[in-house]
Amino acid sequence: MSQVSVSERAAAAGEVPVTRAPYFVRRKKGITPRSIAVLVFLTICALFFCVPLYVVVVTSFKTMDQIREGAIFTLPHIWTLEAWDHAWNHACSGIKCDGLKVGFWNSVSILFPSLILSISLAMVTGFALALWNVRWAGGFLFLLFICAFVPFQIIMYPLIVMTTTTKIYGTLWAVAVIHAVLAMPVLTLIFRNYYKDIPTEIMSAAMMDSGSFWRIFFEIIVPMSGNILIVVLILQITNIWNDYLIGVTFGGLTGQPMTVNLANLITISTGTTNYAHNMAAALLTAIPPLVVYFLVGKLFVQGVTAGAIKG
Amino acid sequence: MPAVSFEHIVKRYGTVTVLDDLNLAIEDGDFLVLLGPSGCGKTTLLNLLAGLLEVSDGRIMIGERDVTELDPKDRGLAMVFQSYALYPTKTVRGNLKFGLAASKLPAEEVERRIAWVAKMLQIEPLLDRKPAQLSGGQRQRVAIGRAIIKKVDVFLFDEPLSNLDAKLRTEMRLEIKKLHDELKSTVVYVTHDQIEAMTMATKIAVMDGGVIQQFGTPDEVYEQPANLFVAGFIGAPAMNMRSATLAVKGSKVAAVFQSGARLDVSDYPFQAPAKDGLPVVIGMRPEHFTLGEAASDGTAQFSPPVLSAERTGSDATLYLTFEDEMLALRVAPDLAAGLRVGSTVPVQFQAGKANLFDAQTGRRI
Amino acid sequence: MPAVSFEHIVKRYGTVTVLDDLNLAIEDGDFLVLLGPSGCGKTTLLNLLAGLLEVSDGRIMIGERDVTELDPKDRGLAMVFQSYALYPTKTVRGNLKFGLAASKLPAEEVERRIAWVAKMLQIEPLLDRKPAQLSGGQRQRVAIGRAIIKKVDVFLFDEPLSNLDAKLRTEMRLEIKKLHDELKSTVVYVTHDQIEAMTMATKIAVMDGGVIQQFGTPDEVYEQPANLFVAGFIGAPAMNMRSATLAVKGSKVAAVFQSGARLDVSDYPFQAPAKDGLPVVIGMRPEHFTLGEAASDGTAQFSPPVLSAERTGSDATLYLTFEDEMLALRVAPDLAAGLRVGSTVPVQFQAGKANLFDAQTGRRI
Amino acid sequence: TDLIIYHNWSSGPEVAALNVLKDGLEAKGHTWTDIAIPHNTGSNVNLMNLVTGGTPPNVFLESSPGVYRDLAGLGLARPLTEFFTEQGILEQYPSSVVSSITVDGEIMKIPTAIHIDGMAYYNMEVAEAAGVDPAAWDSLDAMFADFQKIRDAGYIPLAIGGQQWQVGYLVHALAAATGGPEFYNAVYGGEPDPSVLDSAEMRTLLETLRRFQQEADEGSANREWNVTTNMVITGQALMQIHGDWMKGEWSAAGKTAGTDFGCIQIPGAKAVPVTVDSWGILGGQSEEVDAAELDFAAVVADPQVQADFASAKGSTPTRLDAPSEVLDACSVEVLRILEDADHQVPNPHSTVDADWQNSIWDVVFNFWSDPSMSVDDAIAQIQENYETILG
Amino acid sequence: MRWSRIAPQLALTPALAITAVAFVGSIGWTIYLSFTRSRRLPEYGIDWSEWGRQYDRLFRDAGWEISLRNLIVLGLGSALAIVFGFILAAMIDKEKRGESFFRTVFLYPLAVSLIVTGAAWRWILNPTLGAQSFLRSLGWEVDFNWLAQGDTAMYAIILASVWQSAGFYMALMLAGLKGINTEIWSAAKLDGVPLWRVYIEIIIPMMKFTFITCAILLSLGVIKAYDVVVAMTNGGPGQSTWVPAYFTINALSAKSNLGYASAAAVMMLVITLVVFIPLVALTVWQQRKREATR
Ligand SMILES: Nc1ncnc2c1ncn2[C@@H]1O[C@H](COP(=O)(O)OP(=O)(O)OP(=O)(O)O)[C@@H](O)[C@H]1O
Ligand SMILES: Nc1ncnc2c1ncn2[C@@H]1O[C@H](COP(=O)(O)OP(=O)(O)OP(=O)(O)O)[C@@H](O)[C@H]1O
Ligand SMILES: [Mg+2]
Ligand SMILES: [Mg+2]
Repeated sequence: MSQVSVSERAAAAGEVPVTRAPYFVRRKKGITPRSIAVLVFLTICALFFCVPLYVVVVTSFKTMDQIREGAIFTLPHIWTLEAWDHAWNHACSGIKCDGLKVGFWNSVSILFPSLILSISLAMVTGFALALWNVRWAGGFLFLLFICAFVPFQIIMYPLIVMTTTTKIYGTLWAVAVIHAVLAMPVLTLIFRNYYKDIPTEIMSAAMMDSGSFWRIFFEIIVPMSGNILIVVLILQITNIWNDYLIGVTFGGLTGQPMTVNLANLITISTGTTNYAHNMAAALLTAIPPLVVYFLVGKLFVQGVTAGAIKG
Repeated sequence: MPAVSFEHIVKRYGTVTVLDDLNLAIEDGDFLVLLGPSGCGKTTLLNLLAGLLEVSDGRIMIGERDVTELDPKDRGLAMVFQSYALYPTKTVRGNLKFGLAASKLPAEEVERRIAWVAKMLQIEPLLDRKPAQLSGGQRQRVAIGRAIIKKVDVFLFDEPLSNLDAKLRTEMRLEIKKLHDELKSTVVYVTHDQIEAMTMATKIAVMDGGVIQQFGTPDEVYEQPANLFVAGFIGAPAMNMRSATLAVKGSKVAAVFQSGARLDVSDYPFQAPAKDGLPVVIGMRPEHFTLGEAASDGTAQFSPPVLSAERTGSDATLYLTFEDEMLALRVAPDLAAGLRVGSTVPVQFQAGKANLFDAQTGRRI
Repeated sequence: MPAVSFEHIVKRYGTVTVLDDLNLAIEDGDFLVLLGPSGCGKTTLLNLLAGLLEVSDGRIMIGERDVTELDPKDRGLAMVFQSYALYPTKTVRGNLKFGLAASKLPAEEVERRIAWVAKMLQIEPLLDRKPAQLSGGQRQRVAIGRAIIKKVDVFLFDEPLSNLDAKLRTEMRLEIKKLHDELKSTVVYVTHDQIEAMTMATKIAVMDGGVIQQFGTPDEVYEQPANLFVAGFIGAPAMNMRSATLAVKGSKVAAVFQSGARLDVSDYPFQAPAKDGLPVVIGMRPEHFTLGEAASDGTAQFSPPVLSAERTGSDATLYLTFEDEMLALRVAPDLAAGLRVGSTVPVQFQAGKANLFDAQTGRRI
Repeated sequence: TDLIIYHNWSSGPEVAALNVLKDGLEAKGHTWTDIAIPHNTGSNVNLMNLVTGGTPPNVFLESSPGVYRDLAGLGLARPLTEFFTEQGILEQYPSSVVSSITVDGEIMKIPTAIHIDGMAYYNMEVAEAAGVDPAAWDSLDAMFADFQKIRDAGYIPLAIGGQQWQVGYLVHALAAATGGPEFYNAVYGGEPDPSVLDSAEMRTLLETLRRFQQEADEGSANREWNVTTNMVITGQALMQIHGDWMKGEWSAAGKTAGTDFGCIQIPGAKAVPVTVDSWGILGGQSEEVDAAELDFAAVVADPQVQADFASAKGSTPTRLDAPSEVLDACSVEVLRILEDADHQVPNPHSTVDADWQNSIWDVVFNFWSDPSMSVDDAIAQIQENYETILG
Repeated sequence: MRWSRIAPQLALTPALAITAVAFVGSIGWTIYLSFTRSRRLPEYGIDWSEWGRQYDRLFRDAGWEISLRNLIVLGLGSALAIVFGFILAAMIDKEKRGESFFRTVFLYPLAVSLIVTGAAWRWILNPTLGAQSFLRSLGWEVDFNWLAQGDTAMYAIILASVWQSAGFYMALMLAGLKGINTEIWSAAKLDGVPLWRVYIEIIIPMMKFTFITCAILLSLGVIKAYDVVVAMTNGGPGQSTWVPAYFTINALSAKSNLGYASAAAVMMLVITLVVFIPLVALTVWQQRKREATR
């Protein structure tokens, strides 16, 4: 290809006008074979990651008749929203057939208090541990570290008894509070690690300017926690929303989150299983965290990259 | 404008003692520069004064007040930090305002002060920007503003210019000096940059290893370094040091180098009578040499070979080999240009400008 | 020791053109310093030469070879990075060895070279340490070692000293120069520090905004800056710049300042005949002033008021107010000491050392 | 009065049956508040949490005697002996029902429905097509002998699901069928007898189980019970051997007992285990609540409700005097079987220690899932479990 | 007096109280219970002649042994998630094209509860409905019936957990990779070192810290793994996919044996400590080293 033709073509195509022909003819380097191999591999992996979601989505739009044919990867012959409607409005849990929407609102009302509780508690604690001089901070930190690793099972029964004696067992509050308690050590460590990286000079300046714990916290530290808040928010939202064990253990009468409803629905051991209903229900349960991910997932990676999570 | 004094200060981190029985007192309106190499304890000392660290022992007085046990905000001082330490999420105005957080002033007074500071530091157009939108020099100004807005009498600066480029550093240096003149406040200023120390201080405390090596005016420190450390630390290119022995003959005192070369140091203001045979170290500043032959009195004469020459723009440094070691000379650039490596040049030293140190103790004699 | 030449280099990042039609050729054994402010494209140019970036257009020659399309490892050059880029998980020996990874040398030869490099750079005792266990200067040495072990003819340095403290910087500067003398290799060296540039280079290319502003020897660049940018960029304290208009009267040429003061510049080596009424900028280096009255020819005389004086140890900078702006002068420290702020001093300028620039184009005239 | 009803029923037929009770309760002027707990989530722990948490339900579907003992320990038990004797209902219950609602000599539960845990339900169409008559089998051997014929005809002879509880139920049904009441009670009674754990009966039981496992089709692993049932309903398989609650599925699919499907007890069974779905009520309540709770008991025990409930859920009424016109062919068969008091044993859930019962499930499910596990291994494990749990 | 000393301590009291009561106290309580014969409700008497009976039983329980073995298998298998995460991160990092797309795709499983996707996975692994029959219909004779056999069911669980967590490790690895000085890459390129050698000899050792962090998080996840087992196999076939967390909940609910469940929980804690104390010590040591060289 001659120099002239390059510029002619560019001009003809109405691209940014090339004022001058290239000085040297250069072999146009396309995409290298290695890039292609990598992209192919990544695409295959992406497909693998998408398979379950694909199956769930596709199935939720199918009719039972088609599902019985067995081919799980085919697209629906007839797209129907019946399953979604059923799952949301009519699915039964016991003799109440109000659908998942009940559990959905339960989940929402669990989510917000426990988010607020767990994050505010962890922020304050992390702040105090990271940036203030507390003699026993080291010991406490170590204790928190151990607690972060404690399997839930070992404290489950005592927690049940504690919530029952405080009369919150079986309410949304119990679930919310237990979430907050269980998340406290890990979140505190995350916040503490993050705050540790705030330049000590800023803290020194604030100490000289104000010296008030809460003023510094609210005016200086909280506004600086953007990155980490996003990361923690995403982690906590997905954790709390997807939790099953705590919901089923502490939710009791009225405090059952959506996942428990879902489990009721899909693990019933009698009756014909309506897979479309199940999958629609599963999707409905998964939508909120998925939305959060797709909206702010980028920030999540950014936050992690900014050092939000480390040993 | 109170005096500040440190009395028997001890500071330990765990088992490491960083400062041990340090005493230092400065007067009203002094501009004290704490100068020393990295890790010598400058920041530690400053933070003790600010109350950001607690002393392990000792007492800190500001004016008549014992502030050792007070919270930082109650000590009546303001501080400017190396990395500015501006609150990144607040605007310039917010930063200034927060500087007054502890003082509970009425809103108008706060506004008045902001206006005053902004005017004085010429940052009025920046008041609504965030620190990230400022240049280095502007940030530095805001940081200073946040300190002076408190109208306290003691200002602390911890290497406030080290993040700036050379040009800005020169400008800000002048400005801080001007401010000090205007506000007539007491300043404690930490740096490891000797140019800063020399140009700004009214008093310099040279520190090393947690110990104050010399405390005096800039000229004293430059011209009469109290010991080898100070002598070597201050001046660029560094002072040339050579071992020698004193040879006293009546009122004549000469320093005999290892090679046998002699330098007449009779004019040197010995603090105690010179002892014959005392091993000494002679310090010679690069700018006290002159090239060329001249038989005038009181100047020593050598002809060492040229090692290399460095032209640095406005002047040049010539490196010669003398007594097997490198000798640095400040010369005019045009003089340096003519010299070839390996050739020898005649060099004179103004013996009156020599510095003599006891080789054992390192102290000035 | 081949020559290196850049021919019509264009480099775009996306739609941003960083270098546009840049040409530069240096000769065997040259020590080229690329000097310029941050972001001017120095690193880009170096990376293009190293092959770490691809040119958008143009050709790069090393000796007789067109290397534009070659892989970095095949270009026969070695590079020292600003942050050293030592492999932190390998010992010094491993780092050196890794530098030879591509060359597939027999093991003894590798050992021989390691020994040679270690000896030359005096890092023998460090061979089994990890980079983390080394001091800054030692790391720098290892980084250089990893480059020279390849025995290539072209070395690239990207701000290799900017992470070191002043003292070490001076030492390493000398060492790199010595190495260059010994190895007789071609060096391309990037820095934004003019002292480095002035002291090390045989050729300096001053860059700004992706364009080479001046290419010449250090002396040329310092003494005959090609334009206002170069003039302002090189020298500390910076060259004093003042606007003026030329007044030509026969063979006499004078520059008339805005205040009416005149400077006789008849001796100035005009590149083209001076035009009457041409607006110019006059650049005066701080060291070309002298204090005191003297009616000798060719010197201009002013008596501006003193703004402030800064003693920096070996010399002093005097700041005067002249033409409403600050004028910096280099003076001897003892002279500066006697001056009071606000008093006026008589000042002379050696008109022969003036630099004249066309005020419109910024070019030297 | 508001009653909180705790249960773990959620399938269509179960819910329909609950609605029968609900209607009855509401007819007496009470309201029904529902708490449904999913299966497989350790529902009785949850119940005790509610109780200790101070928010106990008034009525709970619970068979395990341990729960009633714990409630008694908390002073929250509500014995019903008096209530039942006054009303003279006890005589109307088959003996296995009475024994299963009795805890430590007191009647604690209200029985609602009977199921036989081991019945074979077969698809009559398939039987015809394959040319076999399940009703004619008089022993398991006779049954297995026909399997090849069924396969040849293109059907799976026996649909079996692969979940722990399905295998567990099959085991105790087989224990009763092959071992007889004495053996059964020695294993699943209130006081298990270790000597039978390594007996000929036990060996027969395990060998039979192995036989069943080998007859299972490829997809049986993990297969849910309802899916398994549907294999029979849709005619892929001839029959399923499990609790007779599968009748609910048949009815839901619109099939009729006796014409579309047939039901028999396990061929040659020496006894059948009977599940009695029963409710407990909470003691220590105010008089008003107590009265409402007893109203609930009365509703459940009402013969007409019993009949309606049974037809909805696919179970058999607990009362022998329930109106028989609503009974289908299978219920009739069940009642026929239950006429013989010596031919029935209670479901382990209502008699035996949960830990022990669960440990048997673990072992037999392992035995089922691992074809290389020998009968001796299984027996050794059961014995060991006995030592650690009850020894 | 110095208010700055008191304020933070006050702010720490809630956290301290929670730690003391909900964690330390509860652990103590559970340990105590593990020595009793508590069944459905706690009994506080300890029979000192056989205080260790729950542990005795635990160590003889075949189910517990299986659980422990599975824990190791799951740990090793899930480690694939780290490897996989690293490979993905390395590829995404090198090949900038599509970075945000791939990142999102690999990360989304983290957002979805396994209770939800377990259903899909079970279905995909179902021999008659799922991938096996699909692939066979394409003419590939594959055996993909992992859930049916005890010896392969763990693979299915590993598959699901790798699927779920690989994206998370990828994100961490990506952060680690971005932290590597670009000059290191340039240096390696100039030195002409093959890419795989750069990764193995330089990059991976440099990311030690990230790997340790991942290992800690991973082992934490493995020890706590419960949802994935419930969703995929509910412990079956047989007890072949039991893990300690499942064992504990099973002992509490199905066996209604609080004392036994407590003993199992205590053993879980012991395992956690045994796994973590070295890992944590390693991290702390690394951190110290790193800070020392700064
Ligand atoms: N928190 C700490 N724990 C232990 N040692 C410390 C701590 N802070 C400082 N040090 C040590 O105390 C000594 C003095 O530190 P300081 O920060 O005062 O030095 P500096 O003179 O300000 O140095 P620089 O010029 O580098 O800022 C150093 O040796 C340092 O290692
Ligand atoms: N990858 C990139 N994409 C877009 N722009 C870039 C990229 N790399 C560099 N640039 C731009 O190219 C210009 C030249 O960059 P370069 O790194 O060469 O500067 P430099 O002279 O080395 O500066 P410094 O002294 O700060 O290292 C800068 O304006 C920079 O913003
Ligand atoms: Mg410091
Ligand atoms: Mg650069």
